[in-house]
Amino acid sequence: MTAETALVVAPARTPRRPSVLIMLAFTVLLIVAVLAVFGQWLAPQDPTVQDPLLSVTPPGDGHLLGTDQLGRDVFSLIIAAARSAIVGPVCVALGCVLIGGTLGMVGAYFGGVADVAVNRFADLVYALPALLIAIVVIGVVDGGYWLTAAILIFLSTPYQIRLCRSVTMVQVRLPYVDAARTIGLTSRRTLFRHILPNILPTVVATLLLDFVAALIGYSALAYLGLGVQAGQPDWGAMLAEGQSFITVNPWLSLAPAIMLIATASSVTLVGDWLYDRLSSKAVSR
Amino acid sequence: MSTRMTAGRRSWLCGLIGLTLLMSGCSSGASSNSGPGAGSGQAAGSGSGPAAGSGAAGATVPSVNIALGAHPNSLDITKHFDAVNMGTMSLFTEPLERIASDGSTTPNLATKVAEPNDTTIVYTLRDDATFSNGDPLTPADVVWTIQHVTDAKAGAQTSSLVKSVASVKQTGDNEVTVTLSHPDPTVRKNLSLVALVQNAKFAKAHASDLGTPAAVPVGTGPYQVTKFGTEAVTLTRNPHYWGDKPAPDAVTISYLATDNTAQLAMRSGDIQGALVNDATTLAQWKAIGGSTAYSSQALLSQFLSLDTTAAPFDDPHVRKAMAYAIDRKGLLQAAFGGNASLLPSLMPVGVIAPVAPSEDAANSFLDGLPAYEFDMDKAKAELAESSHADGFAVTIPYISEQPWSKLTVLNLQQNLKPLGITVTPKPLSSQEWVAAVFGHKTTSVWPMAFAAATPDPVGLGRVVTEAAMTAPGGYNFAKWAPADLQEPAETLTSSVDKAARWEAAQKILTAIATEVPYIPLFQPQYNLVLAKGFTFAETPGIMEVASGTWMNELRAG
Amino acid sequence: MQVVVFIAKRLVAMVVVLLLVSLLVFSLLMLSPGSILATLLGTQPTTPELIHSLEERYHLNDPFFVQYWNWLVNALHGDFGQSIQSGEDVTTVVADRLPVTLGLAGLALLLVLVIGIPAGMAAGMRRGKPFDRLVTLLTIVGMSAPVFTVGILLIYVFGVRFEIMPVYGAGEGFLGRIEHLTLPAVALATGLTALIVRQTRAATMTVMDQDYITFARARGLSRSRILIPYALRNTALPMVTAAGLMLIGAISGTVIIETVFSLQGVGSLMIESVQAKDIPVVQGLALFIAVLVVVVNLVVDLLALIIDPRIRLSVKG
Amino acid sequence: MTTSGSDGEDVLLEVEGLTVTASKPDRTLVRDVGLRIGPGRTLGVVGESGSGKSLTARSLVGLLPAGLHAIGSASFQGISLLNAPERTLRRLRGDRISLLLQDPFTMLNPSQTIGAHIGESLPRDVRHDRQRRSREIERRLLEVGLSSEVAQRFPFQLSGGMCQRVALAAALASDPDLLIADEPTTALDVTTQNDILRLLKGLQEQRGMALILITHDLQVAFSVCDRVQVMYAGSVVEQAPAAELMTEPLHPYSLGLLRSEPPVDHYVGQLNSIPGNVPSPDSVRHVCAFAARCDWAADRCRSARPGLQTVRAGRTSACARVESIAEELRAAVAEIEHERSATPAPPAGPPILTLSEVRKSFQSTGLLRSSTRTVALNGVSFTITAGESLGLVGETGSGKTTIARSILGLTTVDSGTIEAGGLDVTSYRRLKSAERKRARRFVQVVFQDPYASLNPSLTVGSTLREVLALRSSSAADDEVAELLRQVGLPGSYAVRRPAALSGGERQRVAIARAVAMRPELLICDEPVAALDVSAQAQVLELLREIRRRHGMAMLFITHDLSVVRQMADRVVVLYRGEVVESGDTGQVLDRPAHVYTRKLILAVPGRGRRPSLPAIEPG
Repeated sequence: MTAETALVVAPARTPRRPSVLIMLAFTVLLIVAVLAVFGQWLAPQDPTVQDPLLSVTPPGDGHLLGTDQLGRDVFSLIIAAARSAIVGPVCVALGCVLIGGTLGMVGAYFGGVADVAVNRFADLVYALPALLIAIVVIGVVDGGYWLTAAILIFLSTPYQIRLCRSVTMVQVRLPYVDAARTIGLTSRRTLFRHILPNILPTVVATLLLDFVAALIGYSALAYLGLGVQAGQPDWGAMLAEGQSFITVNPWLSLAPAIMLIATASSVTLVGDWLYDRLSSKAVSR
Repeated sequence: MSTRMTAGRRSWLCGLIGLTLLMSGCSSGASSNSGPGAGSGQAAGSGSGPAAGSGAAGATVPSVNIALGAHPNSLDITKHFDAVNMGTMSLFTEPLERIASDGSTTPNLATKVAEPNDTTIVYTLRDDATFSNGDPLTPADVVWTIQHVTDAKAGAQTSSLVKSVASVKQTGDNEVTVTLSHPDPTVRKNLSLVALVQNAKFAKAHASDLGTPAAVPVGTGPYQVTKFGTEAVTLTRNPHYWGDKPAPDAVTISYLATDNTAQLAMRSGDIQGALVNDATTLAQWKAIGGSTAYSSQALLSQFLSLDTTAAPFDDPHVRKAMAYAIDRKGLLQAAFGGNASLLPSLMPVGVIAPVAPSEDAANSFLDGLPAYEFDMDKAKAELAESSHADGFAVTIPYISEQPWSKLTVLNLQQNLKPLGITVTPKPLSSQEWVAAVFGHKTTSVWPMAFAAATPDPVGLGRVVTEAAMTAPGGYNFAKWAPADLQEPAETLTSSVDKAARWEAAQKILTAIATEVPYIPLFQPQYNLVLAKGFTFAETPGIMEVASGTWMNELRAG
Repeated sequence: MQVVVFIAKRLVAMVVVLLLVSLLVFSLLMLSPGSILATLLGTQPTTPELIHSLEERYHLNDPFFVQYWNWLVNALHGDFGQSIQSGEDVTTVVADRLPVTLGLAGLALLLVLVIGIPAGMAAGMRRGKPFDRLVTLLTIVGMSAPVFTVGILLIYVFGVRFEIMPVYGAGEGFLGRIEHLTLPAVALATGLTALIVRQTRAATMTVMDQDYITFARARGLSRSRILIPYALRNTALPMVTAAGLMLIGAISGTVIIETVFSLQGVGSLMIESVQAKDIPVVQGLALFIAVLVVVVNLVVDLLALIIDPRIRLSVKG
Repeated sequence: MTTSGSDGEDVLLEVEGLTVTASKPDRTLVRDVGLRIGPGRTLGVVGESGSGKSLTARSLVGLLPAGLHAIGSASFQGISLLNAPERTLRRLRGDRISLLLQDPFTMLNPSQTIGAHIGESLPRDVRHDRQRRSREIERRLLEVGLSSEVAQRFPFQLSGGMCQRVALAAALASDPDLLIADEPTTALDVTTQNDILRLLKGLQEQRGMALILITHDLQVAFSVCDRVQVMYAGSVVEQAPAAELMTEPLHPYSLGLLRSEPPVDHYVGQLNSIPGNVPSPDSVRHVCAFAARCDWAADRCRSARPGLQTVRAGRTSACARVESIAEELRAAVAEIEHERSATPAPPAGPPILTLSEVRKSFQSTGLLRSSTRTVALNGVSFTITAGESLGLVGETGSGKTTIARSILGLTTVDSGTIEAGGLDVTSYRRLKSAERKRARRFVQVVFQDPYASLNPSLTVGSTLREVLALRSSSAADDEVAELLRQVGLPGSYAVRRPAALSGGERQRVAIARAVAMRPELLICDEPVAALDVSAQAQVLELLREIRRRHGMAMLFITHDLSVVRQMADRVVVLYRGEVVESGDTGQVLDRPAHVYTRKLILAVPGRGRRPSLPAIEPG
């Protein structure tokens, strides 16, 4: 679930050349990315066009995957929903990495009260079932898409802080950092010019894993009817709607399920591969 | 907060019965003419037709499992007052009188009910009724029960319905007298609905946990509760029951949140009957081999109210544009699978027919009202005439547990987009919805659903007269109270002259149709499905479902 | 004994966490829109008298901290109050729902342990072999697939397509319960198993790379000797820590799975109660979960003491 | 059972044509290695890092890291070892062949007691009898010089030396015929190293066990082994009896190794070293591996790969020109002995660094226990005068590095004062920013680990430019080139990243970085400890040269007395955070006053080039 556990346990061995599987994962990602950006122009039908009289029909004429309750084309909705699936999680991942990365680095480098405070906070969040908290908070404060992003950032940043803190800690103990300090570089320069480039590979890999975590979180909330505005095409929300109609048009729930699994698995696969590559590069000095 | 957790059946029924009672609450002071039965029963389905005959048939059924949408929080009606609970409670507790779907009452635990004056009701109790624990029914039990359901201080949810009750006394060996603080023609019906008589001794011994699994009320009904679990209530026969035995030896009420799971359960033979929550699934229910569906129109109105005091809906053209922009026929299919009717006016015909000369007259009046068929050109034209020709943005809430409201809002969102009107759908849980209704915190467009318990248009009066901002629990959501309608409204609520009331109703409905403070949408039906091998002797009406007497009509066959 | 001191310290920290959690939940619920009154009133029209009596009865007009204090004092006496919806004791409400959730969690945990650890160790020892690659791929898919998507696929395949497994309710009796909870447990276990396989695999790989394994092999120790006191014993610590974190994460998964399969468990109770603003129940549940979390952490620490002599002996001094 | 070799001698293990390759990417790591050892004999395998000595050892017990494969033939008492089924090997391991590894701390199972380690390796019948088992464990512990209470302890409760003894006891628990010890003393302090070597030698002799000792240190091999074979870039370059190799190497590389070791007993004016770096085995597939670094290399050395040839009985060499240069090699060895130079006079000047009564302790908090304090410095005082080189000597944990870090402001002492260049630098935090800048310029440092002291993500050029920019605002590229030239690297190295540099080259860059600041005091914290012998001498010589050129003072921190002899004017000996002795280098090393200093000196392997080990009283 979390970026950190995934990274910590990532096998750091045998640099792999991109296998068929990795290429496949990249292809899936490329498709999803293209759909997220150009989806509305690529969809065979306008996903917003309703035809309530054609409510929930199985795949058939003109509707590759059938229709939903308002008679919208499921195939086109799946395409249109790629944006909702990508944008929020990307923002969460970026936000997480930026905030968590900065706090983790600064905490590891300077230590002190702030570091302890940030760490205790991370301890607390570690001990909480994050999704449950998100459900309660978003439910209670009636959060929308962006508020959900903020809450997910808040809840997953501690993992990022921990991770960045630990990788920075490793670097801070290395003599090159001492060397930078002894020649009298400012802390900021030491941090950003010397330490940052060395932890960047890890950070980039965690970015992808954060994305997966956010994708899962977002879609779970959407499945529960939270965080995504009604009417906005979204895989999690479609799946929830489709569950009631699984005997009439199973694709209404199966298609988003498959898309979610494919997207998340592909990103994890690529993240894993990237981490392997980057870390093995770092090992072979 | 809107979640799937409670999506489903419970709130549909909750809205149904709750607002049914709501309407009867607002009919206080009005004469209650019983009209023709609301929604004559009609059976449909693939199974064999209903068996003839009434009363208990000889053949018993070992046990039936009936699926409802959600489990009751409490088996004490003062703590949880809604259809699910009523249906369950009525299997083991009984009222003094029973009301039929047409509003008429028949004696039950009371053999005779007298109203010597406007403020006194005298119940004569039957002497052969015995509680399931063997205690005989005494007037003290009835006194305690009525005090219990009228006890506002203890927070009884039922108390507001029977607030005119001033005192309850035993006035004879088998006689209980209820004294009212003021004349109230609805209180007798309401009492027969909520005063489900309990064993007072038991109830007093369990004052704090009455209604919980640890202390399920003891009643005189045909069954007694043997297990009140989180997923089901199990009932077996009350050996001391005084009346005709219903067919099933044992009844289990299972709570299955979604139609899907309930269908799968019926397919596998785990349940024998279900109250359908989502009408779109009716076709799937019927597809279950050997099942029979029983449908009946409910006295329920689903509509949108528009706040006529604030921009942009203070402009009638905008309101009409909205009315034209809803594809009601399509939505009927999408939200109900076609298993509902379009609402011709704010009230279903069954509610206004009692004051009309005839049902045909009522229908032809309704047919003559201005209709707002789905027509985007007209919508565009209306908007062009308004002061908001360029469009505007509006947030429209929907009740997440009620698909019709969500689908309507989504339909509006899509259809209004080309007109420059941006609609933001906002989910509400039914809890939030109810809280907003009673707290008068509704927004400019508000989805509404309410129903009449008694077939009488008395509620219309309050709809147009209540000063929305000041009356908690009122119904003037549109904040629309034209001066020229105040008199007809008064006539409707206080007159006994049927013709005058018909005229008043016509006036108000015509004004509503022309001014469009409310956009009528749908009139749903309720659907009961029985599995292969089970039928109803007679299709139960809404009141039979609510009062649990429908179990008497269940037959094997 | 320092172990006692350690546990005492942990218990104090636990109390602090519990106080924080309860205060947090309490304020969150107080701040949220909608009101307790609406729940208490049901769908009935109100009268000022009724409202007043309810406010009186539930102390709704007291200042926030007074309300919280009252709750806290009662809770300290073991009285978590009654559900606003049903009037039942909160403990009873929770206890009623617990068996389903525990059954689900237990079954899932069993699957995770029985499949996850052996698969992870086997993969870790066969690094780079086809078996390892297959396991790795499966774990990636398993940990990436949101729990409800797995649930829906299982429902479709087993409940709709082939109709061979029950996909609703919790079932009656022991066997019935197992039959009904199998699919939800599989759905819940998928992600967790993937994680534990990954953890075990990584831990095994790390340990197998250690000098002490090489040295043990160089001394000709038997395979089982190397597997248990060497490999398993030394992978246990990181795995116990990971398992603790996972158990906490699994609580969220339970909520979703109970929804997907319409199970009447603690998770769905949580959602219902939040919705109905049934504050005593939500508070009780939040505390229950917080206690669970703290206990899991405590157990993890105590297990660490047992597993790792370094920690254990430093306790003794 | 032993087999007889071709020369009639008994042979326990015979290896021929051993080649170790890696798949993915395809690389050869060990090429065509032969090896032979008789029962009860000792063989030293000596080589620098990357020579393939450890892989050779591992392949013999079938414990190569994943992805590596061995081909060739290895026969142990008639059993073929290479590619033998795991079952066969498992029966052999422990019982017949045992392996001892380098790091005593990682070799033992952290979650198992010492007793269990030894017990699990005992013969089956002993293992299953509780009484015999514990008696046997006690006996084995006693054999390696440990008391019986140790059996209940866990590895982390023991010192490195004790762990190595335990490991030795465990490795010998099944009484093997052959013990392969892979750098068994490298990770240990010099005094401990000496104890372990003596123990190892003693046990080998007592048991009549064969021993293959793998080490990078020729003197260690000489002190224990009958025969030594030298490996270079994956191949064997020379085999010889230890005594002969010491005085008469038959390969230029062996000579290079001998010459590269700085002597501990006298000062040498010019430190010898082997120029260049160790090549990868694959890059020298068709040439003499050493040709590129060899003074005697001829065309024939670069046209074909010379094989190992027998020069005379018991002597083989892989030098193609061995016949013609044998005399020169012998002469060069003799020269080492005579290469004594007078110790340069220490410069006299004002003190530029003064430490007085410096104390520092560290707090460590465990997961469960309350914190414990470890005293690192307990009232240390000394001074360095301008241009002087001060050697700071001590073993692990003596507080050497803490002193360096305190002077550099990387850590702050608890009490006492540090004065550097006229500034009180006891606490860098309290310095004004201009003062801090001055302090930074006054003192610079070269760290021990060449792999981590350079930022891997910056090129050599940008690392140096950064320093130059701090010193003066206009840093030019030619200044970078000049710096590189000063440390003996071509200017083209400016665009390289550290990953493309060898250890010695990185240390040169680190020196350039320090020198670029033109400090008055240069702290060298074990600058050569992590380098191969041949690179060590290069770097030491470079440091001497830098000091001569810039006249800077030096604080030379090391555990190695021979390095001190070559690099320091004065010596301060640290023991457990206290200065136990100080004085001129010659005086301290030749006439040590303190018992600890004496112990240090006696422990130096190959001290005075005496082949036998000195007897040292423990204490």
